[in-house]
Amino acid sequence: MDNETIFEVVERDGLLVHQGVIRVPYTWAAGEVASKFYMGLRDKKIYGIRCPHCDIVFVPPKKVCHRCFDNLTEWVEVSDEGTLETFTIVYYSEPELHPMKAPFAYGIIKLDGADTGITHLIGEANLNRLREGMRLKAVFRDEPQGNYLDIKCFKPIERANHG
Amino acid sequence: MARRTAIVGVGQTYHTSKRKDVNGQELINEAVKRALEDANLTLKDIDAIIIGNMDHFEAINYVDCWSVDGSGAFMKPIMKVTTGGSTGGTLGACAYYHVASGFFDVVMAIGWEKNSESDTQAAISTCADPILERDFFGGAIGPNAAEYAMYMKEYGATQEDAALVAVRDHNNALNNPYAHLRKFITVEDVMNSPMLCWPIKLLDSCPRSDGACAVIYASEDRAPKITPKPAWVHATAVSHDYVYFGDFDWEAMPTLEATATRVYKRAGITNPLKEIDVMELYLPFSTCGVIWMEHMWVCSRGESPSLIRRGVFDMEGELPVNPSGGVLSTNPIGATALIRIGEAALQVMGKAGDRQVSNVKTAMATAFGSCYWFEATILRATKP
Amino acid sequence: MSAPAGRGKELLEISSGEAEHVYYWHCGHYMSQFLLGLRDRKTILGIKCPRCGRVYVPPREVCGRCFVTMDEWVDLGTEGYIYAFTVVKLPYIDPNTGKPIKVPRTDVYVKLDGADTCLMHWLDETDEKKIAVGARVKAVFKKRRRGTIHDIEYFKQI
Amino acid sequence: MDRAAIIGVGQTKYERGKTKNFAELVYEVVRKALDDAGMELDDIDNVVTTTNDFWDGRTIACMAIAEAAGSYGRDATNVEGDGTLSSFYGLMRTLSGVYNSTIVTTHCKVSEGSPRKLFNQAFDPVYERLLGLDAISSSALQARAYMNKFGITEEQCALVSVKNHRNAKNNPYAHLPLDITVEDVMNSPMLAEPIKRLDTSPISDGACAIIMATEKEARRRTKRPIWVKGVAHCTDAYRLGERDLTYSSALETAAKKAYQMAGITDPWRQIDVAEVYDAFSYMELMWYEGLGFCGRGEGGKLIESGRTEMGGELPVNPSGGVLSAHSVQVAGMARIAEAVLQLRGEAGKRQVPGAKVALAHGINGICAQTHCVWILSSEER
Repeated sequence: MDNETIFEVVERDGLLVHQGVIRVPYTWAAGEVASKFYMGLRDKKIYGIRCPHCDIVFVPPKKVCHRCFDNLTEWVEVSDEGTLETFTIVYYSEPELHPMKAPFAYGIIKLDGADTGITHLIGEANLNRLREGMRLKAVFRDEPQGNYLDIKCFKPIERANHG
Repeated sequence: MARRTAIVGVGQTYHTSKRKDVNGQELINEAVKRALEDANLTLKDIDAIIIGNMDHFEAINYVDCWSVDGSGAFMKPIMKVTTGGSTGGTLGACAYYHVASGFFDVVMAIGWEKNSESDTQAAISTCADPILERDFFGGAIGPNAAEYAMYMKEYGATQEDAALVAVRDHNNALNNPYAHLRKFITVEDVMNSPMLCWPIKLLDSCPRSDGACAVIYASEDRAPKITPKPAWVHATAVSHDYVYFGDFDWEAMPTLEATATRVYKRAGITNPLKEIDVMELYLPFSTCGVIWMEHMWVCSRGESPSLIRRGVFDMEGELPVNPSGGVLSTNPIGATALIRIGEAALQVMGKAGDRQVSNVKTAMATAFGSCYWFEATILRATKP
Repeated sequence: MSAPAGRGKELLEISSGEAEHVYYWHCGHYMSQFLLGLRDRKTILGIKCPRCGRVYVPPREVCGRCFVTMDEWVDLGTEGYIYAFTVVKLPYIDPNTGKPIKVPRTDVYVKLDGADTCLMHWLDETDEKKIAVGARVKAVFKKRRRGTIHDIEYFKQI
Repeated sequence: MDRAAIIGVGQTKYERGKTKNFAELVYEVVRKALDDAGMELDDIDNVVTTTNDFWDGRTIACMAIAEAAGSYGRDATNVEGDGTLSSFYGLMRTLSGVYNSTIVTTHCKVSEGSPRKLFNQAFDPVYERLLGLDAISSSALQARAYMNKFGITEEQCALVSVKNHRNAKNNPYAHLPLDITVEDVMNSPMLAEPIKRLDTSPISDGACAIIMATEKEARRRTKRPIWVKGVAHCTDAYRLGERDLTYSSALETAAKKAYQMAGITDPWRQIDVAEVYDAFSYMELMWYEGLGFCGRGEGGKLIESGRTEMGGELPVNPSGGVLSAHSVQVAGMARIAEAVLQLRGEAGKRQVPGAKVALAHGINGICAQTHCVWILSSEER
């Protein structure tokens, strides 16, 4: 019976601190809508869903419009390019959370054809040159796994004739 | 001055073991839409929303905020309540106080769980104190099993008495299209099902389900305009105890007795067996359906088995219990107790379909959480 | 435009992988004393309410019934009786490890002599027929103790 | 709305690494609130606790504090969310006609878990969670969106941090009283552009409790009830890409409703002191705008004007605010407790002279998706 589950016991001023852990694994159902979105990414296509009532194209797609509460069924392919609305460059390190090594950037990108922003990583970029309004393009993961990181990141679009 | 409050709409999902076709928000949305449809309301009519579940089943922090796409809380007030298995009772009470206080006129309570998304027992065992009890908590079945073992010894009850409760609830579920387990069973089936913890067997215990339930509460002014026969809330009550699992006295069930006593007093009930027409009880094990009737003052100590054998709590009996099939047939944990309230309301409103008990004037719903947290609600067809 | 082409109605699931959350739980002023009692004195400490006389184990600061601070420590020794037990046969995921627990395992509620509440622990017997509610039990301590509840290795029937 | 009053408050000192466990912290503040109200637990007929299964590291976290909160034998319930929300539920129960007096507790030991990882659990597991966003990085997206749109400068945000840490020196409960300059903030390590270390709030442990009572009960118990004049909460869209990150409509909606209940048409004239949930320095500027203290995009100019400093016309966060003590889930209720002390004239060195009407504000979720606004007054009418 060596099921000792407390890693470390620290005694300080006659009081104890136990270092413990919770490791419960989860499997979340993506549902039909998100599944379709991820299947699109396999083909390097980004799908949104349109609310005809509110005339909003949601990317990523969702089943119900939060504004009018109608079920959404009108799938729309949007561009893999878009405009950077806001971003941040992260300097601290949180290896268990961060898919990239600091410094790296997060951004909210409005893809051409979409009305909502997609929150994602910005990569393959000179971080010092990130600006609101700049154009970005999706970089797809080579071997899709059916999750949000099947878009690896968004990268700046190099203007054809700059410099 | 308290405002009178009634339930005016109920919606739930078709509960099942695993819903792969919807994520959590979408599951919630199904129940919400059905409740709105039931009350013939639109989302615009809802002034505030309350949602609840148990975090460690799905690992979503700030569920109230996350839920917006499903719950409809965009630019509305929403808050989250949670008390474990009793969450649904806590939700119903919270919706009631939202209206009774005068702050809101029409309020929706939503309970949900996707138990398929984690290992239910792993998640549940994190409710035990991490330093002293977590490693020794393999579930609530042990105390319940010991409780029934002692009860059998003291009052001459049998395992078959508990099996009768299981048979009643499971077979009632055949009349409920929303129930998760809908299969005809016999006492022999229960007795022959695998022993989990003597004397509790597999068919004596509840399943784990994916599901959601939404219940709409409305003020005195609004309720009669929404539905001709609202289910009026006459009383709610809660009692709970203990910090550690080892604290509770489950032979005396003081929290259930306190809850029952309080809710009867608030609703003016002196003889529950005679005055209540139907009960939707949160019975996690069939054995609870034997013993707890006594702690709820439905009959005196040791008398429950004979009432069960006589069919007093069957559909055609004097006090039908769990026409819906109860927790033994459906258990999306954060929704389970709200389903009890919703089902009790449907009975009062006369909208329970094939599971309708005739002429229900007073209904009672209970909730049970793993910290022996009991909640109870009394609904009536007449105004308080 | 209709649904994205190809691959039919595949339904995906997202996995958390081996996610974990580390906590540094402070045992506080009462539980620490209890754990030090196990570690240093191989004894189980309870605490008594000055008003109602109820003896709580594990010890804590406040008696919920009387809402008074408790400070009378009681040495409960190491023996008591089985109040309830469960032989866990289905291997659920241990939330501490993310791996299935070893079964069978007997979880036991021990009513220690002189206590009004139960202490939870394991029993070294997993054959249900050999365990009785009401049976006398005794705590078996580990040799190497560090101030956790596992300083008691298990309880055994006397 | 019928009248209810706050008649007792209790707070711990906020600090990192408190040695008391959850129950011991809650017992401390419940005892303090009861003593403050001159009551015993027997005088209380129902209890609302506030817990979070992630921060507390256990599910059904309310179990751990049941005895300490006084729940035994009483009608009890439990909210998961900011303390302003659980307090609102406590107020509803108080006004429901079922109870006379309600105690509401909240506690959090942020130092015991991994705050960034626990906050990441607020993101949708089906979509964005894998990005690894947390409170700092998501708020940085909001901060930049807001600052870029209106030309708010990092120095203007830094002024909030300077003001609030300085105010905290007058608050014995505060975790981080500091004498700092705008330069100090600007020179502090960059965490997630534009948020620097001194733009963020500390990791604090603590607890808070308040006692509410019906008008009748309040008059019977105390000569100095603090009346609740208005409360409202409101929630925005979930996904960041679906919100206007530069302006909080949810706060505007909540504030307007609370103001309407309280009969407030001109906050500058009618509110004497405000305690707002400034988890990051930029937030206080955005909340000025949502609360109608200034127009859209004018938060930067308002902090520069000094009108929200101690001695200004409407001091904001005399306590030092959340930047000086951030015990998640407690921080909103602490705002209410501080407002009560101000209105009683018991706020010590942080007292705003003659304060009669106070605003308290709480937030919940990612980038303050939910806001809750309270208006309190020492005057009956």
